[in-house]
Amino acid sequence: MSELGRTVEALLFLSSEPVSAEELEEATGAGALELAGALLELGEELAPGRRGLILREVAGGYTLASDPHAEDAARSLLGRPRQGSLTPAQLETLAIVAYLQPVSRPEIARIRGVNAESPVATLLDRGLISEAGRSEFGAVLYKTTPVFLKLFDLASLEDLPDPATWDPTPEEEGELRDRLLAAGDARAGVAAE
Amino acid sequence: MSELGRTVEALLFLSSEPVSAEELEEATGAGALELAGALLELGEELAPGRRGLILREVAGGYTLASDPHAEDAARSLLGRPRQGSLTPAQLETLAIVAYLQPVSRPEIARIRGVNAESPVATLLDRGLISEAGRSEFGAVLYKTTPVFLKLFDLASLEDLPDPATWDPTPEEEGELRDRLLAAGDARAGVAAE
Amino acid sequence: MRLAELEFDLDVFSGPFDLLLTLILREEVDLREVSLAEVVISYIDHLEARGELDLEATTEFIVLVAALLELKSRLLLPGEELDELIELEPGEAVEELLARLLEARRYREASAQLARRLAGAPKVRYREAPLPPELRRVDLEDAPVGLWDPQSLGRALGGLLAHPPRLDLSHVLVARVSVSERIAHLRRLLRKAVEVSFDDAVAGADRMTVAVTIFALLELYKRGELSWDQDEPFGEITVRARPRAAVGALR
Repeated sequence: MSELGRTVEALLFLSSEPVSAEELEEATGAGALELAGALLELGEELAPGRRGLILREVAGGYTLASDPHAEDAARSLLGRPRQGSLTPAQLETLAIVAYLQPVSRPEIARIRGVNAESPVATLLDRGLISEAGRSEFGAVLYKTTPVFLKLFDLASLEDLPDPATWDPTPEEEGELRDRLLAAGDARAGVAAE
Repeated sequence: MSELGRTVEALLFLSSEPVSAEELEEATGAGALELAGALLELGEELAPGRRGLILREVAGGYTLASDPHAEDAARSLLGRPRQGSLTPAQLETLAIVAYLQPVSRPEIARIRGVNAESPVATLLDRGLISEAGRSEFGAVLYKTTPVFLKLFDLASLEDLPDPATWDPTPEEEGELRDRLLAAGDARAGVAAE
Repeated sequence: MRLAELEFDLDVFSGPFDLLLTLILREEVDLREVSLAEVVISYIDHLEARGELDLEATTEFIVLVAALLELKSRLLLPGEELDELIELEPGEAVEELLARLLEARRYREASAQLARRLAGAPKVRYREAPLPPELRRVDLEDAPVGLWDPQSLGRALGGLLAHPPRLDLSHVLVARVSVSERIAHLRRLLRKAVEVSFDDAVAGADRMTVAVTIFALLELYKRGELSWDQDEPFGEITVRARPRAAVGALR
């Protein structure tokens, strides 16, 4: 294996976050072409099925991961499932942070309609979100982390689907509006009696 | 590479601590002899000079490490960005320690309105703060270090800028510590609603 | 199942819980006509059918129902109007409500999408290990003197001194008079006189304050600090301080 390939492997092993090609160039002093060659070489060495590790491209960079075939042994050794599953409250909080970042806890609470303290604390603990300064009112703001991108296998936040995809059709929206207006009228009718 | 060798490589990659032969046997379900063979195979694959990683036998078991030849590149990748800037959370935590020292982590958390574990750990790692005994309640207290003074170009703590310049409510009376705690409580109250 | 999606079939309302809540908050459904007991019983039925206790959802439910109970008890006090809480015109209220429902729906869909994405992500693990010690301690000692501006410390501290404006996120929990205030008030009166008439204790107070004073009275009774007599329904209530010794004996 080339010296550059070996250095890249070591860097990816040490870094807790995916490393971009630019960062690798800068750290190794290699040119773009040379580095692309080293990554290709490393990718072949660590192709699925060859070793215990595989090379992955995620979260805007390169990173090493364990081969899925070792999952049972890893669970047995580390004593925990690959990723503790997320509760609906945590997923919803994560979705709000992912789309609206940076966003504060009161804002999350407003959208969800309930206090967001516990899901925010868990997501922080698991490294899926992190602090991103403070709002003008002094509330801590949150953003998603590279761990989030890794866990959800996203190259970047741009890979998240446009939330407008889920907005109702104009017909559905009209129906909902009518339903609400009807509820209001019924209420007004009661009051008038 | 044998399937067992690959699994062992994956396990050593995932574990941040050395793993003993017994633990590896238990996790993989392999016999002692079989496992010794896999470790031998892995040791050859990861012999110094072959890859970016090397297999090390240390007290307590086996572990993967990056090849020392990559150390300069690693320092360049992982050292510099950390040196260059402080995150808002770290800066806030450092300011609290600087002005209130000695101060405990629970106090820092109360003032900031969020858990202070991660910024405190980073500031400790970077040598900007250090432990300064324990409070009457047994919490570890923190103070700033000489490195802190040097990096902010301060002759002594007396030279810290007067916070009155940035005080949003200068008319309020009371000790700085009490006012910071009160403001933190107020922010926490808003966030909890 | 999420609490918000739980379907209720009540006398005055049929549909998901979050719609019921929103309608109530916008006064589109009259809370006075909603049987909260029915809501609670439906929820317990749902829990039973499900066979397991989702602690998070149940906590959420208890908080919401408690808030609804408080709001309803205020509504039931004659003269206590909710006008100030409902500032929007009916048409505006519908648009506002619609916007909020759509927003909530958008992020519910987004979280479902994330859940699918998580389930479909490759079954790999990543290394979570600290940097080796020789790399961890960055050589800050070699960093230049004055790398950072001391003014940034003062600015950070100044930011921490700021008190946030009181953001009123919950119309339900607007407390204008607190039980602890009324406890202090009763204690003050009972320090001056051994016996106080309840009417005197709440002279000139609005109905909300009267109601909260009754809570304060119950609380002090529970703590053994006072007792009271009422000879006949709607009659005069005489509040009496308990001697200190008796209070001590009760503890």
